[in-house]
Amino acid sequence: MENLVSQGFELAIFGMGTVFVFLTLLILVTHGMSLLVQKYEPELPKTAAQTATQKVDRHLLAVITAAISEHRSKRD
Amino acid sequence: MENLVSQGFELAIFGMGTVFVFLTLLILVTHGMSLLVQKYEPELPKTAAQTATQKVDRHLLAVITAAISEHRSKRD
Amino acid sequence: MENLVSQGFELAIFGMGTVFVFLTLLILVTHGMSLLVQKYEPELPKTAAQTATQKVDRHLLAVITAAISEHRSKRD
Amino acid sequence: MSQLVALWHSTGIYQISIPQAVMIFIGLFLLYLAVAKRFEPLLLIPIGFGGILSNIPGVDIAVGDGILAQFAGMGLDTGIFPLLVFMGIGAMTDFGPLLANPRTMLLGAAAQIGIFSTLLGALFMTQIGVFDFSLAQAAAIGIIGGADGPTAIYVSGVLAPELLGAIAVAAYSYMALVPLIQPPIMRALTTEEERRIRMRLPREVHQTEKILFPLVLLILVALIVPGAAPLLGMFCFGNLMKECRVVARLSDTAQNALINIATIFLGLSVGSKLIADEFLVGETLGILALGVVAFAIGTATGVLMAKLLNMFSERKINPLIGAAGVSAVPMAARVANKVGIESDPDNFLIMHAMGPNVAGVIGSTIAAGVLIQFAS
Amino acid sequence: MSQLVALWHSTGIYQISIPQAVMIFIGLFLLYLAVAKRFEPLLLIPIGFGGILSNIPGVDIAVGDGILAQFAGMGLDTGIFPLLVFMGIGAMTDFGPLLANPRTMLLGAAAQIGIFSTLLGALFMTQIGVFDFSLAQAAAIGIIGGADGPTAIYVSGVLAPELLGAIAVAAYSYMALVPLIQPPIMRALTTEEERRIRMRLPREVHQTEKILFPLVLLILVALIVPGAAPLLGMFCFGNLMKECRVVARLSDTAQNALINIATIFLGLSVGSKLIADEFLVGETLGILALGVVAFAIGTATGVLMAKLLNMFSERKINPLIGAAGVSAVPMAARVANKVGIESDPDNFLIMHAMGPNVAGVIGSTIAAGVLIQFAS
Amino acid sequence: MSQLVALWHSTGIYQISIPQAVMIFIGLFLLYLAVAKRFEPLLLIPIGFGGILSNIPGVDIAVGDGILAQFAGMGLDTGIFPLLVFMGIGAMTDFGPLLANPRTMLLGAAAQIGIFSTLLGALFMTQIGVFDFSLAQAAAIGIIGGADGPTAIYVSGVLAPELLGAIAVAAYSYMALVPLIQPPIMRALTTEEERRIRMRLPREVHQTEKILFPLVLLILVALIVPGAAPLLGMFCFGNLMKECRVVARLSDTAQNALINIATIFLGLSVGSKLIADEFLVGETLGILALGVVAFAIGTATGVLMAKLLNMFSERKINPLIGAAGVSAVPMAARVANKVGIESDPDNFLIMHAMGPNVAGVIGSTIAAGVLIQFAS
Ligand code: NA
Ligand code: NA
Ligand code: NA
Repeated sequence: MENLVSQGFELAIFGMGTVFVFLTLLILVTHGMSLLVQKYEPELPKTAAQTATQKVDRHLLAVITAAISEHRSKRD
Repeated sequence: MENLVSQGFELAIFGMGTVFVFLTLLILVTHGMSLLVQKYEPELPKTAAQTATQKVDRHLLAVITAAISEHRSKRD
Repeated sequence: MENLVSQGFELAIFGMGTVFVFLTLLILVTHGMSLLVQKYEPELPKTAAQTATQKVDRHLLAVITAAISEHRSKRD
Repeated sequence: MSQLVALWHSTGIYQISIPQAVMIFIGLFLLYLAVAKRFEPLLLIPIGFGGILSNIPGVDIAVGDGILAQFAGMGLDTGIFPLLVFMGIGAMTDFGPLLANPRTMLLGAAAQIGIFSTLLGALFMTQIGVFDFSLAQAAAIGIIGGADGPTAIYVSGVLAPELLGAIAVAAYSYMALVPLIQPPIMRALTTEEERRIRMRLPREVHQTEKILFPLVLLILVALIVPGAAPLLGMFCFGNLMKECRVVARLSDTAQNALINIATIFLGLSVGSKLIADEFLVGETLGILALGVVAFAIGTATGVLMAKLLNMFSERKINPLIGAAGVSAVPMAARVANKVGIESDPDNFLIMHAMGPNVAGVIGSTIAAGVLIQFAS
Repeated sequence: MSQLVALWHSTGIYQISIPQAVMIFIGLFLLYLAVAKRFEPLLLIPIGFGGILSNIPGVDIAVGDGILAQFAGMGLDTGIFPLLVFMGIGAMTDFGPLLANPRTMLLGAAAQIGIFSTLLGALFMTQIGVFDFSLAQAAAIGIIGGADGPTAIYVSGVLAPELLGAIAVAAYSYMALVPLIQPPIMRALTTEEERRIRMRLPREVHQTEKILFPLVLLILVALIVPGAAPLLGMFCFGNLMKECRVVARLSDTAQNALINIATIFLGLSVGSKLIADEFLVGETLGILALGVVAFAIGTATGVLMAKLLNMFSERKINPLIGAAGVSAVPMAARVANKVGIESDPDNFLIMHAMGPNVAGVIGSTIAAGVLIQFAS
Repeated sequence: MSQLVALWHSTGIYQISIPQAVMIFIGLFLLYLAVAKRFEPLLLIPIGFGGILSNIPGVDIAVGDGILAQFAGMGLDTGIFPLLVFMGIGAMTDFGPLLANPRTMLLGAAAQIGIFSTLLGALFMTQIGVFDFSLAQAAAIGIIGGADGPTAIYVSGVLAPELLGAIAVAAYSYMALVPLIQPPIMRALTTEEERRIRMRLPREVHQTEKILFPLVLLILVALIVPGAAPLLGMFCFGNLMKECRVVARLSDTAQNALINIATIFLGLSVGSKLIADEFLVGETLGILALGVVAFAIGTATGVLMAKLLNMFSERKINPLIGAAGVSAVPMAARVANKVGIESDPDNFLIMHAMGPNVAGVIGSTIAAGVLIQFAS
C-alpha cells in the first residue's frame, strides 16, 4: 500500500515533468516555426478563394440584412 | 398443430390486451402530465431563439419571394 | 518463369478482349436503349419539381447577383 | 482454347439459373415501382438494387465475404440499421396532434388487431396444411400489419430471419399501396354522414409536454412491456433530441445524414435477403397474401373503434381517421384526409389523423415487444 | 391462468429492482440537467437516456446482444468513438490565439497538476482504507481534472473500463459546473489589481503557421510522448484538415455529420456503463468527490502559474486566464472573461484565454499519454 | 534513476529507427504535395497523415488494436471503404455526354491497354530478375494504369494487400500528375490539324436514358463479367440514386456525408499500410516506375484509338479526347481541353472529353473484374 502511494508519487513527478518539458519544447519549436514563416512569408497571404468567399458572404449578408430591415420598416 | 393455433390464440388475446392496456394507461398518464404542465406553465413559452429564427425565416422568405416575383414581372 | 510471362500474356489478351467486347456490346445496347426511349418518349420531359426548382434557383441567383452588384456599385 | 472455355464459363450468361434471372426481374420490377410509381422509393430502391446484385451469378455479393453480406451481418442481423432508422423517424415525428387529443391513441391500438389476426391466419393455414409456419414465423408475418417498415424488419430479424426479405418487400409494398387498399374499406364501413363529421380544432400543445412525452412513454414501456424498449427506446431518444431543442445538431444529424446512411445500408442489406433460393419459395406467396389481409383488417378495426368511441362520447370523432391507426406514416393520414374531402371538400382531417397515425407506430412497437417476448 | 402469471412476470413492474429504479431516476436527473440547465447537453442527453435504457429490467439493451452493448463494443471499448469526437474537435479548434502568444502554453501545463494531485489523492484514500483504487484506476480518476470529455473517456476506457460510466458522468458534469467551481478560486488567488491587467492585442497569425502547427505538434509528440500519439494524432489530423483549406468537404464532415454521429454513439455507449450494479457502488462517490477536487486544483495551479510568469516578464499576463488552462473549451475561457469584466468592464479576456484553453487540451492529452504508458 | 531510464526509453527519440524517420518524411512530403501543390488532397492528406501516425515508434497505431489498424480491418481489408467511395462517385457522375455519343466508349476501352501492358512489364521484370512479382501482384500493379483510385485500392486489397500502400500512393500521385504526364504524349501522337478538329455539339439526353443506363450497364456486367459486379454495382447504385430523382436525400448523403466519411477512413486506412517495413522495399520503386509507364501507355492507346476510329467514320473525333479515356476524372478531361485550346482557342473539348473519361472508369472496372477473376 505504502508502495502504491510512492508509485503514484513517482508517476506524478514524471508526469508533470513530461508535461512541462513537452510544452516548453513546444513553445520553443512553435516560436522557431513562426519566426521562419514570418521571415519567408512576410505578408499575410489569404487564399484567393477564401477572400472572395468572405467578400461575397459579407456582401450577401449586408444585402439580405438591408432587404430584411427595409421590408420590416415598410411592414410596420 | 391444434396446439399451435391455440398458442396463437392465446398470444393474440394477450397481445391485444397488452396493447390496449398499455395505450389506455398512456392516455391517462399523458393526460395527467399535460394537466400538470398546463397548471405549472400556464403560458405557451417558446424559446427566444426559436421565435427569432422563425421570424427571420418568415421575413427572409417574404423578401426573397417578393424579389423573385418582382423580377419575374419585370422580365416578362 | 517463362510460364509466368505466358500466363500474363494470356491474361492480357483475354482481359483486353473482354474489355473491348464488353464496351462494344455496351455501345450497342445503350444505342438501342436510347432509340427506344426516344421513340416512346419523343419530348424531353423534365420532372415538374425539377423544372420548378431550377427556375427558382436561376431566378434567385439572378436576383441575388443583381442585388449584390447593385449594392457594390452603390458602395464604391 | 481451354482458356477461352474458362472465360466462357466465367460469364454470367453461362452461369445464370432461371430463378436468379427471375429474381433480377423482380428487382427491376421493384425499381420500376419505386421510380415510376413512387412506391416508398427510399427503401425500395436500395432493396430492389440489392436484390439484383444478390442474384448475379458467379460472384459473392450477398453471401460469404460479399459486400452486401457484410452490410447485413453488420447491421441487419444485429438490429442496428432498423433501430437507427427508427431513431431518425422519432426525430422527425411530431407528437403534438396526439398530445392535443390523447383519446385517439385507442384508434392506434385497435388497428393492431390486423397484426394478431394475421398471425392467427398464418397458423390456421399451417393447420389446414397450406403452409408450414412456426409460431415465430407467424408472428413475424403478422407484424406486416403494423405498417411500419423498420419495426417489421427488426421483428422478423429477431423472430424469422429466413423470411426477412419477403416480409420487408411485402411491408414496404403494402405501405405504398395504402391509397389503394384503404379507401374501399373505409367507405364500406362508414356512412356518408359519419364521413362528414367535423372535428374540433386541436388545442395548442406546450413544448414542455412534447419534451416530457417521450420520457413518459419510455418509462411506461419499461414498466409494462420491456420487450418493446429497444424499438421504442430508440424512437423516443430521437424524439427527445428533436423536442428538447438543446442538441439541434444531433437531432439534425439523426434526421439527415445518419438516417440516410442507415437507410442505404438497411435497404441493401434487405436486398441481400432476396437470394433466389430463399425468396422463390411458396411461403413468399403466403406472406404476400397474408400481408394484404393484415392491412385490410387493421384499417377496418381502426375505423370500427372510432365508431365505438363515438357511442360513448359527445365529441364525435370522424371514423375515417381510425384508418390512419395502422401507421404507414404519413400516407395513411393523407388517405383519411382525401377520403374525407370526397364527402365534404372543406373538412380537412389531416391534422386529426396524425394523432392516430403516430399512435399506430406506438401500438405496433408494443405489439412487436409482446411478440418478441412470447413468440421467440 | 399460468399465462396471465407469465405476462405479469414479464412486466417491468414485477422485475424492476430498487437499484435499477434509482439509476432510472439518475438518468432522468441527468436529462433534467441537460435540458433545463444546459449542462453539456450534447453528451449528457445521450448518456442520460442511455442510462435509462440500460436499467430497464427484463430486456438486454446494455448487455449481451443489446443495441447499446453493441455500440459500446464497436466504438467505446475500441476507443474509436472518443477519437472521432476528438478529431472533430480538432477540426473546430483555432490555434491562432495560442500561436500569437505561445508562452501561455505554460498555463495549460500548470493546470494539469490537478490531474496528478487527484491521482495521489485517490491513492492516499486507498492507503487510509476509505476506498480501494488501483494505480490504473487512480490515474483514470485523475484525468477528470483534464476537463476534456473525450480524453477522459478514452483514458478510462484503456485504464479502468469498470469506472468509465462514473468518470464520464463526473467529467461532463464538472465541465458544465465550471462557471460555479472556478470563480471563487480565481477571486481568492488574485488581487483586484491583477484582475484588471490588460493584455496586448495578439499579433495576426499566418495561415502557414496554422497549417504547420498541428504537424509540429504531432512530430514533437512522436519524439517525446508516443503514448499520446493516438489522441493528439487524431486531434491534429482534424485541425490540419481544417487549416489546410484544400479538403473543405472533409473538414466540414468531420465538424458536422461525423462528430455528431460519433457523439450520439459515444453518449449512448457511455450510458450503457450506467448499469446499476456497476454504478451504484461506493467508488462512484469517491470519483465524484475527487473529480471536483481535480478541477479546483487545476484552476488554482493555472492561476498561480500566471502569477509566477509575471514575476519574470515585462509583458504581464492577467492571471485569470490561467484558470482557462484546465481546458473545458470554451466554457473556462468564457468564465475567465466574465470574472475579468467584473473588475474592469472594458477588459475582454476571451481571446487571450483561448490560448491557455486549447493549451490545456494539449497538456491533458500529454498527461494522458504518460498515464497510459506508465499506469497500465 | 531506473525510472528516469524507463522514461527515456519510452520516448520516440530513443526508439525511432531510420526507416521510420524516412517514412515520416515521406508522409510529410505527401502532405506538402497535397497542400501546396494540390495533389489529390482529398486522399493524400489522410494517407500522408496516416502514414506519419503509422511510423510513430513505441505505440500501436497501425498494428494490433491501434486505431488505424482497426479502421483498416473494418473497411479496407473488407473492401467496404473503397466501394462506398465508388458509390459516392457514381452518385456524382453524369453519363449524359457518354449517352450522347456512345461511340467514345471505345476510347475508354483502348486506354485500358495501359493496365495490361504494365502487368506484362511487371512479369517481364520478374523474369529478368529485377523484381519478384507474382501474377496477382503484377495485376494489382497494372491497375494503377486504370487511373481510378478506389478501383486500384479495391483490386490491390483483393489481389496483393501487401502492396496496397505503394499502389495507392502511386495511383493518386500519378492521377495528380496527369497534367504533366499526358500533354507531351498527346502532342507527339497528333498533328496540329487533328488537334484542331471540332466536334459536333452533343444531342440532349432524356432523363429516362440516364435512369436506364446504370441498370443496362449492371445487367450487362452481370451477364458478361460478374467479377466486376461489386465495383460497378456500387457505382451504378450511386448513379441510379442520383438520376432517378425520387431519393434525393439518399443521393445527397451518398455524395456528401457518406463519401466524405468513407474517404477519411479510407485514407487513414491506406496510411496504415505505409509502415516502414512494408513500404521501404525495392518493390515500391518498381511499382512507382511501372505506374507511370501504365499512365503513359494508356494515354497513348487512347489517342491512337481515336485516330483509328477516324479512319472509319465521317464524324471525326478530336484524338485529344482519347487521352481522357484513362479516367482520372475530371483531370484528364480538363487536360484534353487545355491541350486543345493551345491549338484552337475557341475549341472547347471538355464536354466531349467527359464521355471517354467516364467510359474509362467503366473500362477499368471491367479490367479489374477480369483480373480479380483470373489472377487471384
Ligand atoms: Na402500426
Ligand atoms: Na486539460
Ligand atoms: Na480507367
